[in-house]
Amino acid sequence: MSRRPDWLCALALVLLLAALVLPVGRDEAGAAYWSGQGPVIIGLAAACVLAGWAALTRPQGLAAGLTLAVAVVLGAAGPLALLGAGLTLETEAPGLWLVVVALVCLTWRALQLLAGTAPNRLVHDVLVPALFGLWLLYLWEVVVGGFAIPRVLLPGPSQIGRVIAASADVLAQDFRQTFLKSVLTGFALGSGSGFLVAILIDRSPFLQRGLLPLGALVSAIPIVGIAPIMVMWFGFDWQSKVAVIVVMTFFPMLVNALAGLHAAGDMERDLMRSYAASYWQTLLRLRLPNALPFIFNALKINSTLSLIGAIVAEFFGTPILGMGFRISTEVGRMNIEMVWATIAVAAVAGSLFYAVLALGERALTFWHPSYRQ
Amino acid sequence: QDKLTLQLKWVTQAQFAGYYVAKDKGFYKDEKLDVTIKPGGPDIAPPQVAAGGGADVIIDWMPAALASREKGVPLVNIAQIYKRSGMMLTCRKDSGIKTPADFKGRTLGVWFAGNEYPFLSWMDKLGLKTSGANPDIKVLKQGFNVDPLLQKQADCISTMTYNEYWQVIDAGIKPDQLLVFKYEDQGVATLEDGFYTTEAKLKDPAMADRLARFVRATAKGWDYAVKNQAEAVKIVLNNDATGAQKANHQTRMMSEVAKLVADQPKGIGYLEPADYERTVATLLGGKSDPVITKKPVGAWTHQIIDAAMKK
Amino acid sequence: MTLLRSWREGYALPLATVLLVLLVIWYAAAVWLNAPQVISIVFSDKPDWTLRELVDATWSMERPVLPAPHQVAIELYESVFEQEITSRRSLAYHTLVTASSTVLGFALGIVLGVLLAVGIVHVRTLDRSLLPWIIASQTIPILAIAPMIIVVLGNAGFTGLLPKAIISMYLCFFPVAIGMIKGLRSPDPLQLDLMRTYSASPAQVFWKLHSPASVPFLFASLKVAIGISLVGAIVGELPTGGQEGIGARLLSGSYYGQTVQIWAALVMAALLGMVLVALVGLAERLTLQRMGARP
Amino acid sequence: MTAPDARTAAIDIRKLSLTYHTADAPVLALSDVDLRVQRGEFVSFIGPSGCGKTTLMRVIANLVEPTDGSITVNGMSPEQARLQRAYGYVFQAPALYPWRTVRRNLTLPLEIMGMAKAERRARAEKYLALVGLQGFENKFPWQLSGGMQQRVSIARALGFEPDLLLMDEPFGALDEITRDHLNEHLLRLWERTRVTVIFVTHSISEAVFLSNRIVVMSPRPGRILEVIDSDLPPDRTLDVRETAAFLKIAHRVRVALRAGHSYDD
Amino acid sequence: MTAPDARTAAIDIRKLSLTYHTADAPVLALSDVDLRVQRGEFVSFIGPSGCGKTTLMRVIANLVEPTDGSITVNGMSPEQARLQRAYGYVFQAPALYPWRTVRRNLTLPLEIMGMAKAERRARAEKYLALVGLQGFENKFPWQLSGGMQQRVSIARALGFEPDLLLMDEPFGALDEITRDHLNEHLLRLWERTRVTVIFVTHSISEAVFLSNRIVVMSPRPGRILEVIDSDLPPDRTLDVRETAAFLKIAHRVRVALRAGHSYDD
Ligand SMILES: Nc1ncnc2c1ncn2[C@@H]1O[C@H](COP(=O)(O)OP(=O)(O)OP(=O)(O)O)[C@@H](O)[C@H]1O
Ligand SMILES: Nc1ncnc2c1ncn2[C@@H]1O[C@H](COP(=O)(O)OP(=O)(O)OP(=O)(O)O)[C@@H](O)[C@H]1O
Ligand SMILES: Cc1ncc(C[n+]2csc(CCO)c2C)c(N)n1
Ligand SMILES: [Mg+2]
Ligand SMILES: [Mg+2]
Repeated sequence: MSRRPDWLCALALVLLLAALVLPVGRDEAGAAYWSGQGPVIIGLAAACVLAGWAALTRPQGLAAGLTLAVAVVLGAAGPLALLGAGLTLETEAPGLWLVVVALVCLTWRALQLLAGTAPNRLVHDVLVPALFGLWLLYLWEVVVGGFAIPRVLLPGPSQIGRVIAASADVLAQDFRQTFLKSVLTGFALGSGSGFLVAILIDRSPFLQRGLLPLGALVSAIPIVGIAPIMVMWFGFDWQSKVAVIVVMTFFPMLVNALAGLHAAGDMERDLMRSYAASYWQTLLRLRLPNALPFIFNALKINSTLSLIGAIVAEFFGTPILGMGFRISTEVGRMNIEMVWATIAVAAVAGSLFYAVLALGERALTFWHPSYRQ
Repeated sequence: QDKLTLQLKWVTQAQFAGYYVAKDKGFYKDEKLDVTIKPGGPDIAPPQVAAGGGADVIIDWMPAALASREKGVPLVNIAQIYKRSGMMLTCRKDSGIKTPADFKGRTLGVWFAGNEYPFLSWMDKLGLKTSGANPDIKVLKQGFNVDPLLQKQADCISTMTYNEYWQVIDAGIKPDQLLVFKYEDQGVATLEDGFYTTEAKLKDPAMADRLARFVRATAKGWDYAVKNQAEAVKIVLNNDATGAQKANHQTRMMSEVAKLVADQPKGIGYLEPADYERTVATLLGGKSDPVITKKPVGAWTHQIIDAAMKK
Repeated sequence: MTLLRSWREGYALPLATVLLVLLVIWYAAAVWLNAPQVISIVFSDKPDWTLRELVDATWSMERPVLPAPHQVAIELYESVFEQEITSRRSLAYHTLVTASSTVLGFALGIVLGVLLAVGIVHVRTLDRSLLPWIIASQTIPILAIAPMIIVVLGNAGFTGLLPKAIISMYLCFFPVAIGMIKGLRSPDPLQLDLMRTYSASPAQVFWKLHSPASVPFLFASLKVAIGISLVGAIVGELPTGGQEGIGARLLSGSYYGQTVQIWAALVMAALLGMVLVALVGLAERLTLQRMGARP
Repeated sequence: MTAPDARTAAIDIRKLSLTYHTADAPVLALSDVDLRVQRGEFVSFIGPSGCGKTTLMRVIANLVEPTDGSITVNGMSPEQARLQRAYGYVFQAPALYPWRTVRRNLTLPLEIMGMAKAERRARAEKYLALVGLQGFENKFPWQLSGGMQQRVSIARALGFEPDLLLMDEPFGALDEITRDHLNEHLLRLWERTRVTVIFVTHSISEAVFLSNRIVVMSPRPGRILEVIDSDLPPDRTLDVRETAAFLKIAHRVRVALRAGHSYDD
Repeated sequence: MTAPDARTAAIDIRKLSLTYHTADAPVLALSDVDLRVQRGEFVSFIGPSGCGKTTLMRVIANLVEPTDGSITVNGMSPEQARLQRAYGYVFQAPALYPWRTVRRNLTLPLEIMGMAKAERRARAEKYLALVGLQGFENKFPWQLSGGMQQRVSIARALGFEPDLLLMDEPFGALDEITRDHLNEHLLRLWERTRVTVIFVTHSISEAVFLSNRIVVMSPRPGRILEVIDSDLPPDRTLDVRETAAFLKIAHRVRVALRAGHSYDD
């Protein structure tokens, strides 16, 4: 373990110290300083001490990473307190922005330490991305607040969070309409029919050669064009959304499933042939298992496509609920927080959907080389 | 020349003929203005553009502007272009609807994105619930066109006197197969196309001067458009970037729009405080789902129009 | 003889057959879907219509629910060949507008995707912390925030091509980044060890090993990305329905109930997509050929 | 099935030729091959890379059709033989299915043939023991070393007890010691069961050690250059490789091989 | 560089051990290895699969750090030796870059070392001729047979004329005839240049044929079981393999190997 100082932490320390003597905003009385901001100065001092400690001793490992993360949290309270203090910030607050830059440095080092620890699913797959995500939200909040960006252009995460809490019932209603009714049904129908057709035309190279280029053509059609037509054909309610999703998800599944069915190696097939196995035996015992990674690939693509499809289709006509409806109407009502709240719900739902599929994939295709160490 | 940006509420069409005419005929230039007209679209919210500084003046409907004002965008009406409302509900006769009382249990198409406020207060006035567990009427978020009526997915849809109504007619339905309820006649009319700008801009004397010249030239533009409708339509078509507008439709729109602009003895753009009060009363009338919760203060000014009239 | 075989084993015959079947279904569907309106509106004062008249009427409506194929073909022909290419009424003009923002967005997406991939492959912290959020970013319905992007960028003075290109970029950087990450990680340990035995510098390892190894993966994702980029450009044209591009045509067609125009724009979008994918495929073939790929 | 006294030959190949039709020029892989293998024989094929050994195996297994000439397997056409599941084929690579455990890989052909579950399990036990892999039943293929995988593949082919065993370089990927070990095992097994074995190898000493007869093939187009008989004692062990008799046969094979080899592979 | 008279040894390994730390249990790959190789020697390593031969090579090449013990290469630490580009490494597989032509694969190390273009081309000509691949300069790797690819890889390692050549089963993937052919070539080359060669093989006869000294290793954890000297005539040809002297050494190697082998790979 070398004892050269850690320049990144040293830089953070210097920035923090410099910030302590610079103004952090302006009120009627003139420039304000950290010293006048009450107890948050203690957090900043603690962050300084920890940054100095890290700069000098170059600590390694999980504990050090967590300690630096704590330093960041302690320091981060300062800028947040300023946002609510009624000061003019923007360019009047170099002390505020220096602290933010210093915290960026410290966060980076903390993430580096955590990411570099011994393999650990909890730390690497959950803790590090979660910290990073929280950090992005924090920066968003500070920048939006600090630069006084109009709420109707971009609200901060805290405002969005408040709206999520206050409108939970409306969001839940929209979620039920869009996700549970449209997305899940459309996803199941589109992926399912794509898979069935793949099995059906698997034995006909003729149909495959006819249908696959057509698939390329259809996937080149932007869904936004299909949505108004489907609304016209299938009405306003969730049925037309399902139709849009089916059109969008059918071909990715067809193409992937066909590729997967043909992915078995020559030798693996010859083995089945040498056993004089029937078509269905070969399908069930060789080709379907072999196609699973491809099928999951399509399912993952389809999960994001179907969410997008449902929301877009709702732009073109819907009963007065649903996530797409909410987004498009609340923009008109200047209720931008509600728009972002709905987007947040969509993103969380989409990520969870994706994660569930990824876990399923891991469980069913555990044998695939990409999952082996 | 002073630069000025105008954000429209919708795509280029005869609804906005006056502005295009003023630009093309050089009325703005005469006032030493270099005006940029930004077309809108279904998902462009003009107040958002104004809040972000993307436009100096926007065209919007008063309900939406007042709602935005409550949401923290300090919009002020500086001129009211349309005297009357062109909104109506168009129903098929074969649906059996004869009076607004028959709406109960029906499916009605409504535009959202800020256009739904007058409808909601109308339904409130009729005592019909539009949301909640057991709504009295089924509301559809009406899309971009009149298909729901043609395909009988809705019993009535929202139309403008100058636009969608004629699309229904073009689709082959005869006027006598239709029944229209004009918002004007139902006493729920609210003010439509007007100029709005932000309080900050109004405080700047240079900008206020620019706006006054703009309003003056615009009035001239509308006056010219109403008097030379064929030429105005041609100008609109020339400015349509999509190339999708049809001359016959725009001609009809021009003549309908002319009726909405007409009849302003104090000059085009003069906001009658009484009209404003009526709009506010209608909006505040909504009990279940109020559009605005309290009487707005400072939401309009005659400062600009007065300056414009002076010269 | 070979011609016969290529006809039998190639794509021409199957594709033609499938297309023919599709065409028949399409015509039938046009009758099926349009008949109710024809009966209730066109024939409302002509109750003694015959089937023949009904079919004719459903295939020639001005505002059909589903236009017949020949109507779309005629509309395409008229709007492409019977207009000046610079005219706003020319579909070719709008296609060019969309194509240019697609290409710009595609280029931006490549740059962003490649930069992210290089960062993620070389910086472990980025790999652990950023990658999950890149996946999450794609679950945000871009279509929902497209209008806001257009407005915000418009306020910052960017109008026209750039805002649309940014939306394209947001959609298409993802496949590029994912493919590139795969590609940059594709060299096997042996190929890396070889570089180590030469004590090559990190830059040399990158330029002589990682980047050439990633090229096939990059092209595979580019073919996906260009299609997505087109969708992005069209989505970017929707909120400002009053301006140019295929998206604007779709929207105005939809707004004025001109179904035929919508379908023509749709077909045009699909054709544009195919041409763009084919161009990327061509670039792929040429590049990989120069890099010694098997034919 | 003890002695090569059966009336029909296990394999009878006459004037067999095979041309692969590829995009550019057709490839003549086998030309005018004549060969007769008695039941219970152990015949090795040796020849330079690309000379058509695998192709010949695949013709026997009815995985590819000859262009010309005739062939019978156990007196039937290769297709009939395949449909009767008359042979077990060990490919050059293990060709195990990664999603099946060792046991379920082994019972795959038995499942396809419709054998009852209890019997399948018993068979699996028996043949896993034979190749020394007891205790690995529930492992997945990728959890085994290359040599162990190859042994699973051999056990799978033996498991349904075919009359005819086709083995294409089964030990190619193994180190010399493991290979020696398996060579001895295979020889013992063959002595016990006297199935017919067709064996492809690149190793001269392996061929000499295992076989009754060694077929030396020429480079493309594959022809039979020479068939060399071997009469080493049946109960030979690996030490036989240092005897003069062994070396003499090995030398004959080497000379025959070199005669046909062109050196520029 | 003609005779092994240099003051420092080419390689000096003392009490070297290496443990791989894996997710589950640590793997002791090398244990207490002691070895000294003089400049100009040809030393072969032989041992069962997984015994640590490759690991030892990689330690010498500074591709992995030993856990314990010391090692010098040409009197320096392996890292210094690597940074001075003191050795050429031929991996078990050809490890050619598929997007580079034969010539550009050959000049890759020269490019990295910053050699001028004209000189690089000259070197490439020379070493391609040495391995008999003139005329293939502009082919891509997949257009060559396995043996030709391996020869390119050998030419690449020779091309920058290192003092020390590390070769890890370079002929493992070739058929016996081609292998013999390349064995003879390598021997001639070594006689001419007298570079130090460290050579890993699974083939006893290859080891005996090529080397001065044969190091026999035990199964994991890799230890040196025996070091066997070979004193076959320097101008030997392949026929030497049938002489008694050869067979005696080969037998000694085989016995040593078998002693350490546990049979369950
Ligand atoms: N499917 C095919 N299409 C075209 N040519 C083929 C095909 N399979 C094999 N060949 C060619 O036929 C010849 C014989 O191939 P085969 O695989 O039988 O050789 P082999 O003797 O088994 O070689 P090896 O020892 O390398 O396994 C080779 O030249 C090969 O290139
Ligand atoms: N990166 C690694 N991580 C963990 N264990 C390893 C690693 N590399 C090698 N080993 C283990 O170290 C031991 C020695 O491996 P090594 O590759 O040196 O064997 P080898 O003698 O070269 O074998 P072969 O003849 O099969 O090439 C083996 O048991 C192997 O499983
Ligand atoms: C989502 C949405 N759909 C349709 C309209 C149509 N519309 C209602 S009023 C009006 C005239 C604008 O002043 C137009 C075109 C809209 N605004 N928003
Ligand atoms: Mg073969
Ligand atoms: Mg090795």
